[in-house]
Amino acid sequence: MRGQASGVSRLLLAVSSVLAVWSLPTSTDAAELSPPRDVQAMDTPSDEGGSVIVLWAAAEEEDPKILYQILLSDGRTSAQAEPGAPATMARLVAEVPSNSHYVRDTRWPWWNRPAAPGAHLYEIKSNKQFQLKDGTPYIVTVAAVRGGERVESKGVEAVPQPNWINWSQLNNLLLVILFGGAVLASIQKAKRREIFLRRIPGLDAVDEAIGRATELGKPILYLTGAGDMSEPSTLAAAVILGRVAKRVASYETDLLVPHRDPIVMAVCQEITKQSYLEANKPDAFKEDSNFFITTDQFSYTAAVDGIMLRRKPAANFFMGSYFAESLLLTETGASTGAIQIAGTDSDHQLPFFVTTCDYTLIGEELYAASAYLSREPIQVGTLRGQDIGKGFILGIIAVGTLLATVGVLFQAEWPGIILDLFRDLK
Amino acid sequence: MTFAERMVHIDRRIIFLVIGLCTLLPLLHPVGLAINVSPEVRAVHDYIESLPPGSAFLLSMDFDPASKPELYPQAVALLRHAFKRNLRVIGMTLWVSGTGMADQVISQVAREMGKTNGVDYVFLGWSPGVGSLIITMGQDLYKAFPSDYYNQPTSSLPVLRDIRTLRDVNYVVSLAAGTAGIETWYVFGKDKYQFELGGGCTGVIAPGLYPLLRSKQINGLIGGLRGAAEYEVLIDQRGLAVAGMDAQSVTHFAIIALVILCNAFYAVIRTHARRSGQERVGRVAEE
Amino acid sequence: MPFDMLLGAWVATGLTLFIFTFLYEDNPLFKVAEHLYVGVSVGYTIVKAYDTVVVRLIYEPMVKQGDWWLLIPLFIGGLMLTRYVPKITWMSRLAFAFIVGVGSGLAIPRVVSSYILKQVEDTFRPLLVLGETGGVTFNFNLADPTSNVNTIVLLVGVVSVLFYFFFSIEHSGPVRHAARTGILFLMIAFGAAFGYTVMARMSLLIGRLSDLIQFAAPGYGRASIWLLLLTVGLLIAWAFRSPERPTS
Amino acid sequence: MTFLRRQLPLLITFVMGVVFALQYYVPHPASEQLLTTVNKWLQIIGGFALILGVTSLFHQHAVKIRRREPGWGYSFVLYAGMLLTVAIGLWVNGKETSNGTMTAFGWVYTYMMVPLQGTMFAILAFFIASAAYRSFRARSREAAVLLVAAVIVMMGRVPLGEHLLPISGDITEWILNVLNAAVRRAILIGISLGAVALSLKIIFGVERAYLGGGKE
Repeated sequence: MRGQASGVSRLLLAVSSVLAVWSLPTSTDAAELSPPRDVQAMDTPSDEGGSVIVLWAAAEEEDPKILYQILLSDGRTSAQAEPGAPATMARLVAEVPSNSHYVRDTRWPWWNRPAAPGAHLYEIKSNKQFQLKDGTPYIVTVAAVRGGERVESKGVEAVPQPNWINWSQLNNLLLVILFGGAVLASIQKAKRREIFLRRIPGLDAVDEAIGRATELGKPILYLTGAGDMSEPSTLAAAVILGRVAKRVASYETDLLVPHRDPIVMAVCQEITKQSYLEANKPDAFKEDSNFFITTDQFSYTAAVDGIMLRRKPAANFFMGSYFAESLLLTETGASTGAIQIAGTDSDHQLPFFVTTCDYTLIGEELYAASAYLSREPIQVGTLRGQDIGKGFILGIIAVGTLLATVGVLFQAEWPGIILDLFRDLK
Repeated sequence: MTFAERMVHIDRRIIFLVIGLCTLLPLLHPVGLAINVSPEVRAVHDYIESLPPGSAFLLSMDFDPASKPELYPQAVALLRHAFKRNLRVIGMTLWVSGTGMADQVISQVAREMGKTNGVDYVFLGWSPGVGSLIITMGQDLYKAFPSDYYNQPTSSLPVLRDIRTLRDVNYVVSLAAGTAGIETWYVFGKDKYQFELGGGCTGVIAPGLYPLLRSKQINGLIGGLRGAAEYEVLIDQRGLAVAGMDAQSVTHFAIIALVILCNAFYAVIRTHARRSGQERVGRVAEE
Repeated sequence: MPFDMLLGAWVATGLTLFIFTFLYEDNPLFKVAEHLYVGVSVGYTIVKAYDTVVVRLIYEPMVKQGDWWLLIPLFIGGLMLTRYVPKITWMSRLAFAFIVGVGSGLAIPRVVSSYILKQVEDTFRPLLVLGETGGVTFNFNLADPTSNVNTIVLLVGVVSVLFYFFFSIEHSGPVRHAARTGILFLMIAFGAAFGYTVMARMSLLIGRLSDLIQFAAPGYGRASIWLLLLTVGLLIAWAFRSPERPTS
Repeated sequence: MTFLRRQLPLLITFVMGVVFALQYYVPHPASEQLLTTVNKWLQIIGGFALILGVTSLFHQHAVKIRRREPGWGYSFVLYAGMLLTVAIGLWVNGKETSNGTMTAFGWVYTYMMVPLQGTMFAILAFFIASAAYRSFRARSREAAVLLVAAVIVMMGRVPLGEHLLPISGDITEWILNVLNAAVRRAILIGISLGAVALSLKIIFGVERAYLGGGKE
């Protein structure tokens, strides 16, 4: 019986874990190859369940000719196994070279590592062939194989569980808190004393554009982009619309705001109304200055191009996020001779705005614009907070590059302690 | 206004006309500028070349009208090659929205090459299921498609004689604009039913498919309009794609020429302005 | 050829040509195509919204599976419609608050992960590499994006462009130089992206023109040719009828 | 009443914001479930919002027709296009195909939506050329750099360019992979900080412009 079991395992077929455990003491004939030591299995930490990890110590000599096999069997049946009952088959999950799959190569950062970096780790996940059920115990066995020799460890039990916190993402949370703190502190500071803001040329032009439209008696066209209300660029566009609308109201110029998203339209109606109230021109407010066209990209573009050609606005504002329609809008606008001011965080469309508009707020400048226009401490303070964030990142990039270089120079692992803090961990 | 000033502020409709003509003329009369053939396109060509006449070639046109500019020329080139080699051609699609177009391309090329529907080729159309459809085809082709696009029972078609399952198909090429497409054919069909698989795709998704090529999961890859043009060069039938690449070359150079011209005129204006002491032009331009 | 395909070819060709007349000037043909396009696209959106939202997301789970939790989004959605009732318009704000709140919450950790940490992590590259023989070397290969020399170029680019985006410090002295370098980097990148996009845009035109060429075949009743003549004729007639003001 | 009007929206934003920010750090399937549910909810709410949009569109064009504004006749074209599409679409239950053949709704999509969309998109080919002509002028050092980069990349992309200037292909690759990557990275970092700051401010009720509030 025992002899048979080791014969089966030599053929690398699925083996009974129970029999495999029994067969251990007798496999002394494989004297040179020692079984994997300190085998531990546990639920994968910080995961959504359906997976377990197995850990074992590295052997003294690890050579790609030696392979490790990871075997898994359903734990329940082995625990209840009665003598003579057919043992469940252990399935071969993986066969890996012995100089691979170290803890240090895995996705876990140092603060969430399940074992020392030099140990071996293999993660067993559900896949198409078999499912690991949460709450069910499984038996994991690790075997070392060299040519025809094969030795197995004792089976160890693990129960996959979903976890409530992903500790690996702690760095993400910490950065959010740190950055949030910097922003809030800067806002407080801005309330106490004035903070310097550099000139943003595009914004000086906003007044000029509105003034020109008033002189010519032509309307102003303002687009809020393709995004919905949850995108920061749309929010920034809506905030800037508020400031623009306030000035437009005091000049009593016509404002046209065609929309692609009905919710953004509704929000912008509220904002515009408020701006007219603040400018003491509630009567001049027209509900239909914000209007909806369609959610479809190119029919919206065709309609807005039509508006540009027929109403001939003196100033076109393109704020928010944009896609391929950007150039269709700005080239048509340019052909009507309007002053064009764009602001977008869609980096892929920036080349077209920069080349065809009179002024372009590049990326973050869009968010800065509302601060610049209002000069409110909250907005200015936020900008200051963002600058602190950028300064921090610049510092990190310098330190990180230095540490990475030191790591190569001295073949050291300790720089990883800091580098891990800025890794995107899943 | 000097001549240079007038040229700088040229009516943009003239530029539109230039671009329109630079695209249209090469399309009508391809010049066939030299195109280097890449090994991944050659691989698909050589495999079809190596198949004995009468082998079964399945072309799955997994794209919709939006990707027509790139994949339609690929389909035409592949079909021409397959018909020329007298392969038995089986057409189908995994994208329901592309059914009409797929039918159109296969019947058009067949007419051009003098092939008969049902004898030399068949268009199976579309059937639901994607992955499970491929599995059903692997078990029984006649069950997956009891009748072809024109409602002829598949089991009695001469072209499908001895082709009961995907195992009897020698070469499958999927022209994909996304998923379902090349990966679907690989995952559900290739290894299980032992046919060779090739691919064609849009320029956008090509980079993502190179790993499949490197790991030999597909034996070749035709990427975008450029790939189609290379294939046309290989079968020596310069068509839409070569013409398209010509049009690309010509329009790119037309734009470059326009930019150079514009800068030349601009330089003339600037030297002129500087000579007459008007610094304004330059100053305004600094902004 | 089946009648629906033939008709389709004629309609598609006609609409294509009508839209292209926009390149000449705004004119009634373009206006017809534009308004039809907006109408059809809104209609299409309505039908799709009916199919996905009303049938698949509301009716089926609620009536067939008894998922009554869906009353909550129905209620929130309903709040949005209070905009039509002047006295309780404010209630629509609750709906906006919900949407914007969820959106902001979702954004924070995901933006930090994929746009800040991911980008910063990729910038941490050693300035030296281990040579094949074990010694430390500097890789000068420009063609390899991960070589040391390109790492330095990348660093200079990232740092200088970030300097350009400093708002609360004056751009003078060394900061000014850094920011100016940043602008140069920005301009090169924009120029390159512009040049790179030309090909994609030309492909679109090639696609449309190949369709027109295809529909000019006798099999389609030479749709493109007849419709082109018609379009040009109509444009000429329109230009003669309104010589003064092309657009009303 | 002021609580309902002023504080309740802020409270809702705060709770929703905090819950869905923390959701990211919870790997448990329940958290995934929460996310899918709220996504479905948002889709449903979006459906309601469409009513707002369509009403606005109807209203605009009704006003145009009533006031006999210039071009009011086109508003009828829009109505006709919309109503016919809706009627056809509902007739076939919103399916473009049934049993592998195209429905009338599919026909509208294939022969009207697709060519209209494709043609509008294709107009970009003309505009990209006119934009290049108009703005690629060596007015300043920055403009010159932009112009040169664009021309080199255009050369490097087409067979003729590679033929005439063989190195242009390699330079193109280098500019795109190194210089462009650096710039995009810096822009992304900047934008992301701005986006996170804005989201934080919204959650903590510091920024409330989206409620039409302005300063309060």
